[in-house]
Amino acid sequence: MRDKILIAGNDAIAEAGIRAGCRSYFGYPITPQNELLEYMSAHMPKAGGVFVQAESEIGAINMCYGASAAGARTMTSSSGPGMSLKLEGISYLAGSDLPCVIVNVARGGPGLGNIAPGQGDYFQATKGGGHGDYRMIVLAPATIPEATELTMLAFDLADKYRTPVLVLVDGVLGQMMEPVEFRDPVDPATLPPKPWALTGAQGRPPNIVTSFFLDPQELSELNLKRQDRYRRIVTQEVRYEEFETGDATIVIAAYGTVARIARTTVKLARNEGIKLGLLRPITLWPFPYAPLRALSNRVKVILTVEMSAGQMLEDVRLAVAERAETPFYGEMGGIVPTPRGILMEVKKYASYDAEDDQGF
Amino acid sequence: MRDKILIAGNDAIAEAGIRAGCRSYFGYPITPQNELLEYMSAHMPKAGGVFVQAESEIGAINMCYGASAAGARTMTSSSGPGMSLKLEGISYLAGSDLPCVIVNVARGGPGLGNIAPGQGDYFQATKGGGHGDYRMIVLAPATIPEATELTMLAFDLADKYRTPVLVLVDGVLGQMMEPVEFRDPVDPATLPPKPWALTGAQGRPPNIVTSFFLDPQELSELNLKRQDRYRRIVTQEVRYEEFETGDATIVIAAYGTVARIARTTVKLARNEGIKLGLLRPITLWPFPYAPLRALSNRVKVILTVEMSAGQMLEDVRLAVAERAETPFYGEMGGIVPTPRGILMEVKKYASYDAEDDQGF
Amino acid sequence: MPVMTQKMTKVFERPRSLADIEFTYCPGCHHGLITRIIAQVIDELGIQERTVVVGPVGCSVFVYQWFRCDGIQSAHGRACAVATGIKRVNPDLIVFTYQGDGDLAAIGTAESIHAANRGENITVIFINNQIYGMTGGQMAPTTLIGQWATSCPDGRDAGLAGYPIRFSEMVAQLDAPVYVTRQSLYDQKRIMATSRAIKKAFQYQVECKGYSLVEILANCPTSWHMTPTQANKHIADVVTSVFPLGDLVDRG
Amino acid sequence: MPVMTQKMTKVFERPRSLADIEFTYCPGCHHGLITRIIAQVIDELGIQERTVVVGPVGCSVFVYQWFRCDGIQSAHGRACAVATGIKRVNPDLIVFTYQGDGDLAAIGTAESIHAANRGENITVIFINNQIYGMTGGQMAPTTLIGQWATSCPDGRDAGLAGYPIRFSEMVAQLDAPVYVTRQSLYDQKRIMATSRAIKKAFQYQVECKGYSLVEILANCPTSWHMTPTQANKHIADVVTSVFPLGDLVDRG
Amino acid sequence: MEKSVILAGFGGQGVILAGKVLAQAGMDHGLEVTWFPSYGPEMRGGTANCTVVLSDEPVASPLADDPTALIAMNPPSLDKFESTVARGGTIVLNSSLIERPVMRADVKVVPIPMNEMAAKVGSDLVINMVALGAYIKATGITPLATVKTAMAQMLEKDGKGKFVPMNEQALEEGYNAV
Amino acid sequence: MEKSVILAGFGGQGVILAGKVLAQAGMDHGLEVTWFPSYGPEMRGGTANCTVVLSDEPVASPLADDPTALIAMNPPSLDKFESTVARGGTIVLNSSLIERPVMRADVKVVPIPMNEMAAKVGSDLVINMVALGAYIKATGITPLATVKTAMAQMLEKDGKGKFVPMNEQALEEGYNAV
Amino acid sequence: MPKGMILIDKERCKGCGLCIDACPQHVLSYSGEYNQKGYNVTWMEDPDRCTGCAFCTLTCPDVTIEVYREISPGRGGNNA
Amino acid sequence: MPKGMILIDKERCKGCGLCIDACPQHVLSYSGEYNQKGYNVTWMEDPDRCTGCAFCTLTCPDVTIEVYREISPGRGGNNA
Ligand SMILES: Cc1ncc(C[n+]2csc(CCOP(=O)(O)OP(=O)(O)O)c2C)c(N)n1
Ligand SMILES: Cc1ncc(C[n+]2csc(CCOP(=O)(O)OP(=O)(O)O)c2C)c(N)n1
Ligand code: SF4
Ligand code: SF4
Ligand code: SF4
Ligand code: SF4
Ligand code: SF4
Ligand code: SF4
Ligand SMILES: [Mg+2]
Ligand SMILES: [Mg+2]
Repeated sequence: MRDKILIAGNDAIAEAGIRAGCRSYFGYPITPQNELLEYMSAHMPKAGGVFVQAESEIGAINMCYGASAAGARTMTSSSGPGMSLKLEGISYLAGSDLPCVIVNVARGGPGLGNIAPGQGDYFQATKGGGHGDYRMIVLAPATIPEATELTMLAFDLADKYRTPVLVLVDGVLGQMMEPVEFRDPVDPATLPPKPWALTGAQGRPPNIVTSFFLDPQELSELNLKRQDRYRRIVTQEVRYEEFETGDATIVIAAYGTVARIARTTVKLARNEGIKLGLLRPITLWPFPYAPLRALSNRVKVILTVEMSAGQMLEDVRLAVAERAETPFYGEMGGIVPTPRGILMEVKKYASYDAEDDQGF
Repeated sequence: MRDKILIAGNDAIAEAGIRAGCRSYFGYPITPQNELLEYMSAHMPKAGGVFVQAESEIGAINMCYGASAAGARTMTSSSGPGMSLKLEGISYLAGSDLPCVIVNVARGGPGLGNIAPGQGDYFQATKGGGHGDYRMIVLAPATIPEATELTMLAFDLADKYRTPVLVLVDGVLGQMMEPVEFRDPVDPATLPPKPWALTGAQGRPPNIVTSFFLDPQELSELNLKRQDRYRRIVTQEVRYEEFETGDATIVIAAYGTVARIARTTVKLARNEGIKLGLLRPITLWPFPYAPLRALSNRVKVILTVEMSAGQMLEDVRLAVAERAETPFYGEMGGIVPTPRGILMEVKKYASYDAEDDQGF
Repeated sequence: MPVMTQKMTKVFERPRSLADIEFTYCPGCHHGLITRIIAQVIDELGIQERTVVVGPVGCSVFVYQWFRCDGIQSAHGRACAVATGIKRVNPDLIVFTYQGDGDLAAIGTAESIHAANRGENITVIFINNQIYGMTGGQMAPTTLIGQWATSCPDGRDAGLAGYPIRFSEMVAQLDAPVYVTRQSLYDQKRIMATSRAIKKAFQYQVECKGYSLVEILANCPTSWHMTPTQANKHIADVVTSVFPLGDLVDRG
Repeated sequence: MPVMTQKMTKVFERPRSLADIEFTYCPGCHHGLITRIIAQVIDELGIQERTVVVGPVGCSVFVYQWFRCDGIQSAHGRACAVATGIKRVNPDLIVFTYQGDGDLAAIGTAESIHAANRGENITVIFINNQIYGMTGGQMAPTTLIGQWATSCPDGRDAGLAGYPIRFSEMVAQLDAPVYVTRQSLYDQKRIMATSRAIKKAFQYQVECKGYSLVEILANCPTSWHMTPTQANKHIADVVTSVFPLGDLVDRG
Repeated sequence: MEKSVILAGFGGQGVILAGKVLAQAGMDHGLEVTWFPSYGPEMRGGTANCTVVLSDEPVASPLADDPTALIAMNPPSLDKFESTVARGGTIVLNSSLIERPVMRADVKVVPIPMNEMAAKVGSDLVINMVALGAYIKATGITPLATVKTAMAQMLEKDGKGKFVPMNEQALEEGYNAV
Repeated sequence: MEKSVILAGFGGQGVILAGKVLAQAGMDHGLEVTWFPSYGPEMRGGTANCTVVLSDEPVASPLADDPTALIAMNPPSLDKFESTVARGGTIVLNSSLIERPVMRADVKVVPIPMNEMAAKVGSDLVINMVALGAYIKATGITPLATVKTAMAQMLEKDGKGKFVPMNEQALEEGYNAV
Repeated sequence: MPKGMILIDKERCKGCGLCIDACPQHVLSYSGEYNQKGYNVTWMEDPDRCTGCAFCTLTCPDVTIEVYREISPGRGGNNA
Repeated sequence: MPKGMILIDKERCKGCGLCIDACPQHVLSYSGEYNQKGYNVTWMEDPDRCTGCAFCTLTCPDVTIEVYREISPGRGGNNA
């Protein structure tokens, strides 16, 4: 079981779901996520689980809503247009305090866009694309081994906080193969019970799952409780990685595929004597404001790099609060930045940095 | 025609749409927006226009997509759950550079929530709830006369920038009646032509409306062009109102219904000697960062008040960049803050303010 | 009121599965009656402790409160998808949806049709009152030609808004459904027939036979601007001529 | 190649309405053939300058490029809603959608059914190849029982995934459609019949008669793992027995 | 000066219309006004209410947490809103249906046997105008004539012109009862 | 040391599998590897490609803007990728189909008549292994034995064990042709 | 001596009148009495004619009616 | 002397073989020649038998075939 195997991201995430004790998957095809659904169609039945190819992403997310309400670990996946269609359902999951793991293998947008990798769904993921006040935990792996770890974690967090959790990757991570050692599978029978689940009102009063509260006072109280829960998540679940930030004068902020590429940029830059570091948010929500804030007190430039027009950038700027420069380098439409391309961008600020250093 | 009439917000917005030369409306019932749709069902045919009650919000937004592509001024409206369902379509409109006016009469969320007024869809509206890199102009009136003005403006901006424009009100503004003097109607025949529209390839090469560009380079270029357009909007279209900010030491940031209530708070506060002001964003995107930034250099506290858990708050903090305190007061679930309720919140910081003043 | 004599025995009381809460429905609304019938069927089949009610958005949005069963509220139109999720992960549960015509036959068309086509082993109770009751009486896809509604103030015009959709007939075209029927409640006989139909639908589910759909021609006195008495007559005289009563499929 | 003699005349050339661009389809794919037929009908009816093609998502996502007509790409499944929007604001245009079975009969179920039920004066060309071609061969709602697909690797199991949906039969239950037909392309005779059916559907639109749907049983050699020749035989022998050919409604 | 009134009663008692008439009259009288209804499925419960605010400067909130007046047309309305009325405010109540006394000592109470008075005018349907007449007299907020005009205008717009005289009479009855 | 290779050809030429075999072999050889395919409807166009990166430290990008090698199995592949190959890199090309010369002077060119050699082994279907054999010889990236094992393992997993010998022979042919 | 009898929960009755229509014996009518919610509730205008057939309760949308019937040895249970 | 003749756009032909099946005269077959895209394109193996019936082109999904026919005074136009 602990063998290293070469596996594609989509397959690995699906396998990680099954190993996390998930026994129900509901999905709809969309590139570049298809293999995840296909893996589930082959392996879920073998694991004694449920696979349903829904009539649409709306069908799928609402099947998840039902399965989750019935107490099952459940999962769905999609990309761009399909993610948008799931948002009403996600808002319902959040509003009914239901756990669910959702995977977005992101592509180029807006509209139909294309099927190449993208990070233009950051806002949608982190600022509650759906209606109303809710948040989702958003996990953003940068490698396939990490994607398997975070997918398994996603199920635990979802159950713990009774909230939907999004695993956000892009077409690169979904499609590429990389060696992975899987963790041992979890036996669903050993998972903590869910006393709130719909299992039949036998020997207990009926359980109700709803997000509907006509009375403003009642809805307000539930929302406030949920916000408390969110605050707990913010305190306890921030995850990030710093790389070579110790003596850095410039730091790149990047997540997912871009972060793994930027790691190489850091090495290239250091070979050239540029003190470059990398801060990689692993949880996009809750966002690692504190470490970025700390960095912003001692570095001159925090360069955000995204495959988007600049979305995480807003969170970086919220953390930095103008204590450091916060330039942006972005690619869109499915163009994946290269280590050297990022380095060129870094150098624009490195000169500035060198200049400044002379002053001291 | 210039008579003052007592009219409900939903009716007034519908009427303003027709007066703006809009001759096609596609919608689906949802409280507290129903009267807008009903008004259209009665008055659009009389104006020689098209009214279709769609099978769903998804149907409606995609009918708008078609109508807009065919060159028509077009409109839809919804609330909460229905808005979430429209997001794929909105992303398509943005990705295909199509004008469209969308009205969100916002209610309590998340999930089914309730039908009472809310402002929990700010993120969805301003941070592109749908997938991919796009923005929408978001107009947030605080009174019904202003709602009619801004609705008419929305059509002009939508056509000018070829972008969807959202008019964001809440259940209070949708349901209440207030006296309105309408502007004269626009004759649709006098509107500028749309050479890109689908009118039949007669005497010209075919026009194509699409957001699909398989080649990353091509999609990237289109996205960059769109971002340029967005920058133009940011430069030219920011709208806001300041009230009693001249000598203020505390300023409330609030929009829509909350802003009209906060106006009274300002008066109450000033009666008690508290130098309170109000900054009211009228465009939520583009957001009035600059005036807030300017204020943040001279006031101590900018208190954001919303009917949400704190969404516009992030934009306020981006503008303020820790130059002033940025506390938050929010109500959720349909509870509408009162002038005195806000005043109580203000006073928490007013004492601080008075103390500080002594120091100078 | 007469005093009860010792010789009398109670022949009708509130079904046990019905919670002791007042309905939020308007006077005379058939939603309440249907709820009572379902509760009674649940009692009769002894399935209260394993039944899950999947509610819609519509006047019956609170349906999960009326039963002493587990319940869930679903997004407008998506009840059949929600029911699918529940039933698939726990086939021992008896799962039924309760949906209005706007919910099931407009926004929920895809979910309703495909749950039927997959032959999910669930029971769908479809309340066709030819109107959007909850949102204030707008046109539904089932609204009759010429019928007034707040979003067709001149009456439904087939040229502009099409025809009343016969959803059950469409579902009857599919291979999977085991029972599809249309019932009504306008008199005692129809009420009894509806009771039997609902019982059969649940019975089939208990026996794992598959998908069933019970459409019920219901009233909405409020939006129709009729008294409940007039509304019953309207159903008998007019509505049933557009939506014929009877079984469309019975493969039990 | 023989040299042309003066006595010969060109009897078939590329339809004028067909743009001079190569199709992106796989070898032998019926999508190309259907496109050619439509272009020819547009030529014959002389409507090229007022036709708008509404494309889907699917292998035919680029359909708007193939015609020398205005065109629009629509969100997956929503072509009928998009067509409604266009046609309603400009009834002089001839508007047709071109949709796969995933697009029209799965995700687009609600939009497809309700455009039909409203009787929109549009033409719907429905390419039923029993598979999701574009995304790599997943099961469609039309996939046959036992048929292999990447998301039913053991073949479609009716117990788990239901039955191949006969969408045209459902649409035929509605009152508004004027023409609903199912055609195929597996031999010369069927190709000609399909051409006539498409022409009739457009003709009815030109005459403002209302909604028409032409379902075409098409191949997907790639996802079926067959040669185009085998695929044609499969359609003739197997597919038509599940999806019977012929007119279902003709109220023209 | 800002005055706010909540009109509350059973669904059929016409409080929504009475509120509109008051708002229209206020507007005609040169005041700033807003009108805000209870809306949505609450109404299924059989009760309805609306809030009218009249002021000489722009109205802040069309809702009223502490209205300066309450028109309570049935018992549940009094139960629900009695405690919200501002000190020194006014409660006009329908003594035909409300038997219990008002608990508050700091408000002015105006009991009117609205059903009886409406019946006297000729129809249960005009109790809303009886109530409105009483209210404007009790608070002096707008002249009776303005309200009459506003009422007539509204009924005529709805094609119910023939009911104007009866409603006028009801307004007068209410007005004179205070 | 990071080596990247783009394998490109017609849909049926097996470049996707060849890339996977190479990645598996690299992994078995103790290297860090990634494999990344062209995906989606591009493939309808009749061409396919994938990128394999082999390195002794974690791989940054699985895409290669300037691959250290290109395996071009047909003319369009050479046209598309020739210019991207890094200076000093290697182009293994299928001289059976590619008639034009490589324009670049700064790369090593390894022309292999892949179709003919595959035909010699017994099937067009093994030209991918011919190409792979030539590539590993030309670049020395992994031993032939490791590649053979990886190939065998993959075919067996797919239930195509009976084709292993033929593919082995093809690998050898390619290897020996350089 | 009536064969049947019913009990109406007045506070739950919404005065819809459907039970009045349903009663084959014309036992029921509006009482003219209004409950707390303002509904004119029904009552047994002619209780002696009640057969305990339960038609009224089977029609009542608000499940407000309990029905009692004389024990007749020949017929068990009920048809409700 | 053949009655008909066709011209195949070789670079557009995808070698699907459907025209081969469609030709009632068995005129067509694979040429063994590969085009730039790698497809084995069809050709008129037996051109003399071509009647110009156009079955091939009416079947071709890639619209690669032009058809010519002898002018026969009795029959105008085409059935395409
Ligand atoms: C996505 C979404 N769209 C619209 C609504 C508003 N809505 C609530 S119920 C309803 C229709 C109710 O009609 P029906 O299903 O026929 O039920 P009825 O009230 O007639 O019993 C609508 C449109 C909603 N809650 N969610
Ligand atoms: C909302 C959304 N969901 C999913 C997809 C992915 N997708 C593209 S085409 C397609 C199905 C194509 O199948 P079909 O409609 O049968 O057309 P075909 O390719 O077979 O011609 C899917 C699921 C998408 N683009 N958008
Ligand atoms: S509005 Fe109609 S459907 Fe809704 S509760 Fe009232 S009568 Fe029943
Ligand atoms: S995948 Fe199938 S439907 Fe798509 S182009 Fe290829 S053969 Fe045609
Ligand atoms: S039980 Fe029968 S007879 Fe008695 S009141 Fe009811 S319906 Fe009438
Ligand atoms: S049917 Fe029920 S609610 Fe209606 S009047 Fe009779 S007892 Fe009252
Ligand atoms: S025209 Fe007819 S005879 Fe000639 S090649 Fe084509 S199909 Fe064969
Ligand atoms: S049908 Fe067309 S594409 Fe297919 S082989 Fe014949 S000429 Fe080529
Ligand atoms: Mg209804
Ligand atoms: Mg298909």
